[in-house]
Amino acid sequence: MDLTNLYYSLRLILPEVIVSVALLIIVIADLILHRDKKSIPYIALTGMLAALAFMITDLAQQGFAFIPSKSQHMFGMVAVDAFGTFFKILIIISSVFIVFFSNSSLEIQKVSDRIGEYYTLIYGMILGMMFMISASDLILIYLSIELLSLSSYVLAGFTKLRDRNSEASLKYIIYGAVSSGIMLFGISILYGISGTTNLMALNKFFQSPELNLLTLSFSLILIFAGIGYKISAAPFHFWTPDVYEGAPIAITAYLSVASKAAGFALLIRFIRTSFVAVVDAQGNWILFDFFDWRSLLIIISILTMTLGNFSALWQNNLKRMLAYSSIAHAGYILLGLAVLSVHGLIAIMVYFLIYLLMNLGAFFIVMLIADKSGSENIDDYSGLGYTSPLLGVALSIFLISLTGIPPTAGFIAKLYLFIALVDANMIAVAVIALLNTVVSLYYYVRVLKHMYLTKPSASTSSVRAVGINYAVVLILTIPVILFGLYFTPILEFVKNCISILSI
Amino acid sequence: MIEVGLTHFLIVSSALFSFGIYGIITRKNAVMVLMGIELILNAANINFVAFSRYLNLGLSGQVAALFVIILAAAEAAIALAIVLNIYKTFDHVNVDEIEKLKE
Amino acid sequence: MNIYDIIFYLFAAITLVSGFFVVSTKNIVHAGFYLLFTLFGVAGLYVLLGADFIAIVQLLVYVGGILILLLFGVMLTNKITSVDLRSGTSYIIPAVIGVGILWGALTAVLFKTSWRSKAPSGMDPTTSEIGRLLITDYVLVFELLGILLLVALIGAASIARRDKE
Amino acid sequence: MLGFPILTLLTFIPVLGMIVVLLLPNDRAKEIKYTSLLATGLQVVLAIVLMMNYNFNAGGVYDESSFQFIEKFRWIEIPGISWLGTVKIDYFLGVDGLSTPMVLLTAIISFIATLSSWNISNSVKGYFALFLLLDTGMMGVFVALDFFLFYVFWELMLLPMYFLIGIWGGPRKEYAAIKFFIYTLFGSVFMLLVMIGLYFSAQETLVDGSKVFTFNLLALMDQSNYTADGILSPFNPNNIRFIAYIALFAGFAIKIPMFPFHTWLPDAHVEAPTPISVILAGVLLKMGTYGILRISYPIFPEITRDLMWYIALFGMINIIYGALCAMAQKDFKKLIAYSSVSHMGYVLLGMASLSTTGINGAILQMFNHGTITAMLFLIVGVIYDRSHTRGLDDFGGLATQMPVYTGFVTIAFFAAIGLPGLSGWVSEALVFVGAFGVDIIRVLTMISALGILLGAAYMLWTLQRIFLGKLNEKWNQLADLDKREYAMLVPLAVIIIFLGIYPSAMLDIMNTSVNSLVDFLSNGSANFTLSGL
Amino acid sequence: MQEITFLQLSITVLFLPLLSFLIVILYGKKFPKLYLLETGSIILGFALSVLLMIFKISQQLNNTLSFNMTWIDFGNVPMLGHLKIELGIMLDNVTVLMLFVVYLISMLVHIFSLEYMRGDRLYNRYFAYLGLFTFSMLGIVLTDNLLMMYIFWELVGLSSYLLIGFWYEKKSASDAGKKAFIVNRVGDIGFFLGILIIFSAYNTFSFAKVFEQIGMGVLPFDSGAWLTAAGILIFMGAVGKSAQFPLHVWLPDAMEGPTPVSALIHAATMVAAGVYLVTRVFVMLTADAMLIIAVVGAFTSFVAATIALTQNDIKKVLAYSTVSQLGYMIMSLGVGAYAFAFFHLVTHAFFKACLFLGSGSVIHAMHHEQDIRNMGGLRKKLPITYLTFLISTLAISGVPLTSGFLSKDGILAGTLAFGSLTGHWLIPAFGFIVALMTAFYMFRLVIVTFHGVPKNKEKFDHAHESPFVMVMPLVVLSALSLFIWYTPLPHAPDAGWFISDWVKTPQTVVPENLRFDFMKSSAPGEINGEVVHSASYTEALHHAHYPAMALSLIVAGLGILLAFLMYQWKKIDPDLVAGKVKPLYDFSLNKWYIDEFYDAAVIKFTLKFSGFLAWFDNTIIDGIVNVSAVITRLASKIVDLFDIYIVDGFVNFSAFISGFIGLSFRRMQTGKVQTYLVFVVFSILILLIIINPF
Repeated sequence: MDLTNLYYSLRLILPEVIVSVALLIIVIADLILHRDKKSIPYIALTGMLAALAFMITDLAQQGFAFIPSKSQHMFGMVAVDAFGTFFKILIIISSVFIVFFSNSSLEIQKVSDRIGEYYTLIYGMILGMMFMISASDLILIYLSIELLSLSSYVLAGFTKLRDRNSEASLKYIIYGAVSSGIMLFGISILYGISGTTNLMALNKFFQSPELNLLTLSFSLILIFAGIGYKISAAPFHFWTPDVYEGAPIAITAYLSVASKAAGFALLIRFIRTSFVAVVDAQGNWILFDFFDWRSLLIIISILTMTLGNFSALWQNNLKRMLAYSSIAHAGYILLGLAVLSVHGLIAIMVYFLIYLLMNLGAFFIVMLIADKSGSENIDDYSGLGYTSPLLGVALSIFLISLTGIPPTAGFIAKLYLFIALVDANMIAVAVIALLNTVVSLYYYVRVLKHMYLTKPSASTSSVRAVGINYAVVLILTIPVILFGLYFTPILEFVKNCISILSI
Repeated sequence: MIEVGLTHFLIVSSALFSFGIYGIITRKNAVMVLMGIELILNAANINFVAFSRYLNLGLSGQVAALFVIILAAAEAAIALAIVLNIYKTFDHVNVDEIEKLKE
Repeated sequence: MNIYDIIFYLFAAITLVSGFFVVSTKNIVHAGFYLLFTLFGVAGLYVLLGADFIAIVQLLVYVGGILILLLFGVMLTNKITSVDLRSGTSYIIPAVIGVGILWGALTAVLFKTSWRSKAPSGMDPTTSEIGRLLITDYVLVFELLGILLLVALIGAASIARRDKE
Repeated sequence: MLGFPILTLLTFIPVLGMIVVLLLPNDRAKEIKYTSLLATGLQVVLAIVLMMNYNFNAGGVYDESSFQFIEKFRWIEIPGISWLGTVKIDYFLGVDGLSTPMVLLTAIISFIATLSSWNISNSVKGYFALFLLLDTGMMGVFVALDFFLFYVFWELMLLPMYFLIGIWGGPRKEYAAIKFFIYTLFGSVFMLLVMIGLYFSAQETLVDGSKVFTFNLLALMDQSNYTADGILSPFNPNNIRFIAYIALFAGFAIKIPMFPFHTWLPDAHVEAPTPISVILAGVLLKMGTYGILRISYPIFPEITRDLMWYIALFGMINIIYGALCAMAQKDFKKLIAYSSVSHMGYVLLGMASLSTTGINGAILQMFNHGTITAMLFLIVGVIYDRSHTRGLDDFGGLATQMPVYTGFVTIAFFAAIGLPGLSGWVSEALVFVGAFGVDIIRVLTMISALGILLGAAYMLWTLQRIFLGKLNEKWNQLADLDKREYAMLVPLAVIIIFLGIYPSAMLDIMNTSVNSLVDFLSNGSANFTLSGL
Repeated sequence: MQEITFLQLSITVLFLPLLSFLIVILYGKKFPKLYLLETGSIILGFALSVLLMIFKISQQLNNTLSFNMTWIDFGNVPMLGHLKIELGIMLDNVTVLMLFVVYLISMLVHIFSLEYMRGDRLYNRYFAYLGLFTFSMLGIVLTDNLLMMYIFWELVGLSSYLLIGFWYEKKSASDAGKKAFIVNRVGDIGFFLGILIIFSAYNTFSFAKVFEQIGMGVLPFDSGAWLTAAGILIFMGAVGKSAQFPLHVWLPDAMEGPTPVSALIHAATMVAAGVYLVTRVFVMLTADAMLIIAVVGAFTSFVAATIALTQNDIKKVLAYSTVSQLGYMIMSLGVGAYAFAFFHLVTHAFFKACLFLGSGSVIHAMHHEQDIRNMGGLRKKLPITYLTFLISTLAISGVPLTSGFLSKDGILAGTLAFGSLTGHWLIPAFGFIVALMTAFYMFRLVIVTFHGVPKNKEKFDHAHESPFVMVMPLVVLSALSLFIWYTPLPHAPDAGWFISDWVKTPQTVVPENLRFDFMKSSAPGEINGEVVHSASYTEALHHAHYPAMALSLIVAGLGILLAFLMYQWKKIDPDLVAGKVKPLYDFSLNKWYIDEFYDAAVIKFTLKFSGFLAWFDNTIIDGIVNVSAVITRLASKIVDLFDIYIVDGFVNFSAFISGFIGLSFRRMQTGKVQTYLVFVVFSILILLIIINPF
C-alpha cells in the first residue's frame, strides 16, 4: 500500500482520526490534570463536536479506504459512504447527549476522580462503533466489535458502586466474549469457504455457482449470533435486560441507542454488500438465493418484538422495562430490514433518528428521577406528575412517542416502517407488529398511570433539576413533538443518506 | 489413517470449540469460564491458520490469527479485572450465583 | 504415515486431551495447567501449518501472558487458606446435549464440505512478510489494535484498582 | 366565503386556550375556568358564523369544489425518495353536510361540558388543559379531509381522554381508562394499516400534472386515481379491499361502539367524570359513525353495498342488545351508557340503508343522540353531585323534591324514548323510513322496531324508580337546580325541542351532501338498485 | 266564510290548548290561578269549534278542506326525484264533529275538575296536562297524513301517561302510567311499521295521496298481501290506543288517574282515537284486514263484557264496559258499517263521559270510595247524579229513545248484514251476547250503587250532592244521550241528519280483487241518503235493520230484567250463581288472567333475559372480545383485578396462553448468564434447522 493510498484513506476516515486523536488527548489530559478533572468532559465534547462538524460538512463523501496493495478489486477495508456517515452522526449525537447525561448523573459524579478513564472508554466505544459502521472487512468488523465491547464491558461496571454494576459487567463480558467468539468461529469458516474476509469480495464469491450451502449457512448463523447479540435481537438478547439494569443509566442509554445503531448499521451493510445480487428499479434488494435472509429476519424480528413487549409488561423496574422496550424496538427495526429494500432502509434510518431522541429522553428522565429518589421502581413514580410536572410531562411524551401515537415523532417512525411493510406486501407481519404496538401501550401507559393516576405518596420525591438538565430535556422533547407534526427535515436528511457503497 | 489434511485440523478446532462452549456453560468459577473462552478463540485461530495454508491464501489468515491472539490478551485482562471486581463485591466468583439481576 | 502425521497426531492429542481436562477437571489450578498444554499443543499445530511467527506469538502471549494472568486470577479470587481450589459445575445435561449436537453438526458440516484445498506450499519463514503486511495492508487494523490495547489497559486498570476510601 | 380561516380557528382555538391555561399559575382556578369557557364559547360563536355562511346547496362528499371553507396547504412535501416519487401530505380542512352538524355538535357539547366541569376541584389546570386538547382533537377529526390529518386528530384524543378518565374518574377509573385506551388504539392501528395501504394504491394528479401517492380522502374516493397494482386498488385482481374494509370498519366500530366491541363503553362512562361522559357520549361516539360515512363508504362503495345487510344486522343487534342490557342495570349511569349503545344502533341501521332518508336520519341521530345523551349524563351528574350515589333503587319520589329537575329529566327521557315532537324521534323515524325502504334489510328493520318498545320500557321504569312514588326521606334535603345547571340543561332542552319540531334546520344542512353520497354510492353497479328513500 | 278562514280557525283551535299548556307549565308555580286561563282557553276553543262545525256543515258540507306545508325537504333524491315530507290539516265532516266532541267533553271535564280536583297540590299542572292532552287529541283529529297522526298519537300517549300517573306518589298510579305507555307502544310499533310500508310504497304520508295511488292500483311492493299487512299494522295502533284485545290490559289500570281524566281520555276521546284512525284508513283496508278487525273487535267486546260482569270497582266496571264498547265500534268498522261506528263513537263519548263523571261525583261524595259493595242507596243522597247516571245507563244498554239505542242498533244491523253476506255469523252472535251482558252489568252497577240500602253507613251519612260545577256537566252529557240530537225518529238512525247527511261512508279504493264481494263497486246502493259500498250490502243492511232492532231490544230487556232479578229483587242469589260456575266466575273476576300471563310470559321473561344479557355482556363478551382476551388479562393484571378474574373462573384459553407466554419469557430470564448461553447454543441449532438450505 503506497503512501498516496494511505493519505487518501486517512482523509476518508478523518472523523475516526479526529476521534482517535481526541481519545489520546483525553488520556494525556487525564494524566496532566491530576487534581481538577472538570475540564475533561469539555475536551470530550469538543472532540465529538469536531468530528460531527467534519461529518456533516462531508456528508456526500464516499469511497473505499485502505485498499490492499495486491488486491485485484479496489475493495478496501473501510467503506465510507453517506449511509455510514448517517449512523456515525447518530452515534456522535448520542455521545454528545451522553456527555451531558454523565455530567448530570449522580452515579458518574461519584467517580469523578476517574472521569478521564470514563471518557477514554466512551471514546473507545465511539471509535469501535464508527469502524463497525463503515468496516467492510470481517476482521476489521470483529476487531471494532471487540473495541466497542471491551470498552462497554468496563463502562457497565465502571462505577463499582453497587453489586449490580459488577454483576452487569461480568454477565456482559461473559456473554459478549462467547458471542464474539462464536462469531469469530463463523468468520473463520466463512473465510475458509470463500478465501476472503472482504464483504465486497464475498459478494463476488457468492456469484460463483458452486457453494457449500450448508457450511455457508452454518457460518452465517454463527456470524449472525454475534451481530444479533450486539443489536440484542432475540434469542441473543438475554444479556440486555440484566446489563441495562445493572449499568449506570447514562451507559444504559448509550448502549440502547448508539451501540444498537452501530450493530444495525453493521448488519445492514453486511447484508447489503455481501448478499445483494442486484437492486431492481423499485429499490428492492434481490438477494442471492442461497440464504433466506428475509425469513430469518422476520422470524427473529417477530420473536424479538413479541418477547420484548410481553416481558416488559411484567417489569416493575423502569430501567429494566426500558431495556425490554428497546429489545422490542429492535424487533420493529429488524422488520424494516426484512423488507430488504431501499424503502425499508429509509424506514430504519428514520426510526433510528427518532428512536435516539425518545429513548435517550426517557432514560435521561429516569436517571434524573433515580438520582433524586434512589429508585427506579415504578411504585416510586406514584404521583410524580404532580410533584415534578415538567419531567412528568416530558417522560409522558417520550413514552407516548415510544408507543407510536401521533402527534409524536414515534408515530412517524412507525408510520414509515409500516409504509415499507405494506409496500412490500408484508401485511401479516405488519399486523403482528401493530398488535405488538397495542401490547406495548400497556407498559408505557402503566408508567403514566403511576405518575398521574395515583396520588403522590410519601416516598415520591419532587425532582427539581438544574437548568442544564431542563435544557437537555427540552432539547430532546421539542423535536419529538416537532418531528411528529412536521417530519420533512428528517426525511430530507435520511433521503440524502441512503447510498451504501457496494459493487 | 489417511494422510493429515485440512479436515484433521478442522476436527481439532471444532472439538476445541465445543470444549470451550461446554466449559463456559458448565463451570461455575468465572476464571474457568474465561479459560473456555480462550479455547474458543484458539479454535477459531486454528481455522484461520489452517485455511490460510491449505487454501493457499497467503498470510491473511495468519495475520487474522495474530490479531485474535492480541485481542484475546486484551480481553483476558479486562475480564480478569472484572472478575477481581466481582470478587471484591461478592466475595466469590461463582458465575451461577451472581444472579441478582433477573426477570 | 509420515513423521508429519505423527507429529500432528501428537499435538492434536495433547491439545484435545488437555483441552478436555481444562473443562472437566474440578481443580482450578489443574485446569490452568491443562490449559498450558492445550495452548502449547495449538502452538505446535501452528508450527505444523507453517505459521512459525504465530506459534511464537502464541507461546509468548498466551502462555507467557494470558495464562499467567489467569493463574493470577485464580489466586486472587480464592482464599487459598480456607477453600480447596475446586469449582462446581452446572448445566451438565443441557451442555452435553447442546454441545454434543453442535459438535456433531459442526463436524458433519466440515466433513461434508468439499474444501477447495490446494497442495500446501513449502514452509517459508513468515515473520518478515507478516511484519510488512502489518504496516501496509493491515495498518488500520494494527493501529486500531493499538488503541484497543490502550483502552483495555486503561479499562482494566480502572476497574481493578482498589479505590482509596 | 369568509376572509379568515374559520376551520383552523375552530380547531385550534382550544389549543390557544390550553396554552393560556398552562401559563396561568396553578392556584388561579377561576381564571383557568373562564379561559376554557371563553375558548369553547368562541368555538360556539365560530360554529354559528360557519352555519350562517354555509351554502346549503353544496354537495361536498367526494367533490372538492363543493366543499366549503376549504383550507388546503402543503404540510409535508418530500420530493423524490427512491421510486416513491414525492411524498406529500396536505393540511386539508373543509366541511360539507356530513361534517357541519358534527362541528356544531362538538362546539355545543364542548361548551356545555366546560360549564359542567365547573366544580372540578383537583388539578384544575391539568384538567382544563387536557380538556381543551381533547376538544381540538375532536374538532379536527370532523374537519380533516386528509386521511393522515384525520388519523393524527383521531389519535390526539386518546391521551387526554385517558387522563381525563384516569385522573378525575370514579373508583375503577384506572381500569376504565386503560380499557378505553387499549380498545381505541387497537382499532386505530388497523385504521393505520388501511391508511397506508390506500396511500400506496392511489395517485393524485397535482396541478403540475405529476402524479403522487396521496392521503387526500377525496382523491382516494375517485376510483380513476387508483393504480393498476396497488393492493387496495380495485383494478388489481388480487386486491385486499375487502379485508381492508373490515379492518377499517372495525376501527370505527370500536368507537361507535358496535356490538361486540362495546364493552369499553359502560366502564368508561361509569367511571368518567360527568363532563367527560358528556363528551364521550356526545361527541366521541359520533366519530366512529362519522368515520364510516366519511371514509369507509365513499372509498369502498362496492364493498359497502355488499355488506349493507351485515351493517344493518349489527345495527339491529346494537339496538336490541343495548336496550336489553340497559334494562338490567342498577346503576343510573350504566343504564344511560347502554342506552347509548342502543341508540347508536339506529345510526348504524340508518347508514346501512344507503338511502337519503336513512343516512339523513343517521346523521341527525348522531346529532340528536349527542345532545340527548349529553343531557342525560348531565342529569346523572346533577343527582350524583348531590347524593353521591347512582343506584337506581336508592332513590324514589324525587319529583316532589326537585320538580324542575324532574321536568328536564322528563324531556330528556322522552327524547331518548323517541317521543314525537322531540328531536330523537325525527331521526329514529327517518332511520326507519330509510331502512324499511330497502328490501334486503326490511326484516332487520322490523325487528329493530322492538327497540322503540324496549327503550320506552327501561326509560320509564327508570323514571319511575327515581322520580315517582313516595319521596325517600333520605333525600329531603336535595336542592333543585342551580343557575349553572340551568345554563347547561336549558340550551340542550331547547335544541331537543326545536329540532323535534323543525328538523329541517339540521336536515337542510346535510341534505345535499347526503344526496351526493347516496348518488355516489349507487353509481356504477348495474345489478344493484337502491331504493333511494 | 272563506276556505282559508276555516283553516286558520282550525289551526287556532288546535294550538290554543298548547299555548295555554306552555304558559301554565312554565309559570304555574308563580301564578296559582293560571288554571283559569287554561279553562278559559278551552271554553274559547269550544266556542270556536262550534262555530267551525256550524259553518262547515252549513257551507261546505260535501267538501274536504285541506292545507299543508313542507316539513322536511330532501331535495332531489337519487332515483326518486324530489322527495319531501309534508304536514297538513284536513277538514271534513267527521273532523269537525270530532273537534266538537273533543272540545265539548274536554270543556265539561275541565269544569267538573275545577271542583273535583280542588285542593290538589299540583292543581295548575293538572290543568296544564289536560291542555296538552286536548292539543294532542285535536292534532289526531285534524291531521291529513299518517306521520302527523303518529306524532299526535304519541303525544296523546304522553299526556295520558302524565295524567294516569298524575298522583305519581302512588306506586299503583305510576305503574299504571308506565303500563299504559308501554302497552300502547306495542301497538304503536305496528302502527309505525304500517306507516313505513305506506311511505316506502308511495313516498308520501298524506292520506289523500296514498288513497289516490292505491286507487290507481299501485300496491306496496307490488303485493296485495303488503296492503293487507299495512292495514292490519296500522290497525295495531288502534288495538293499543283503543284497548282492543290483547292490548286492552292497560285501560282498566289507567283508572288510577283522576276520575275526570278517565272520563275525558279513557272513555270519550283518546280511546276513540283508535276507532278514528281506522275510519281514516278505512278505504284502504282489504277484505282480510277488515275481517281481522271485525274479529278482534267482536272478541274484545266479548272479553271485556265478561270481565265487567264481576268487577266490583265502579271505575273498573266502566273501564271494561268502555273496552267492550270500543270493541263494538271496531267490529262495526270491520264489517263495513263505517257510519254507525262513528255514530257510536260520538254517542258513546257522551254517555260514557257522563257515566264516568257520574262515578266521579259518587266517588267524590263517598270520599274516594270506589268499591260498589260499600255503596248502595245513594239515589236519595245524589238525585241528579243518579238521574243522569241512569239515563246514560239506559243509553249504553240500548234502550229506545236514547242515542245508544240508535247507534247500537246500526252496528248490530251491520253485523247481521255482514253475517248474511259472508257467512261469518259468529260476529253478530258476539254482538248480541255482548248487548245482553252490557245491559246486565250496567244495571247491576246502577242497582248496587244507587238502590237498596247503604252498606257503609258512615260514608253514606256524609255523602251529599255535588256542587253545580260538577253536576252541570252531567246534565249536559246526559241530555246529549237522548235520540233527538241525532235523528228525528227514535227508531231509525238513518233517518237523521247525522247519518244521512253528515257522515257518509267513503268509497273504498282497494283493488277489486282484494275487497269483499259485497264491496265490489258494481252499483253502489243508497237508502235514506246513505251510500254503502254496493247495492247488495245496502239491501242486506236494510233487511237486517228490523231484526236487529227487535233482537237488541229483547236482549237489552233480558239483561235489565236479570239485573233486577238478582240485585234489586234478590230473586236469584248472585253468590249462588257465582258458586255454581266458580271457574267461570273466577276467570272473569281475574280478567281472564291476561295480566298474569303477560307478567309471566313477557315481563318476567324480558327482565330475566335482559339480566342474562347484562351478565353475558359483562363477562363473556367483555372477556372474549377484549382484544383476544390477551390484553384483558394483562390489563386486569395492571389494575389489580387479576385475582378477581381468576376467582371468577374467568379464564379462557387465549388468556391462559398469553399469560403463559409472558411468564415463560420471564422465566427464561433467570439471571444466570450460563442459562442464557445454553439458550444461545440451542437457538443457533434451531435456526440452523429452520434456515436449512436443503
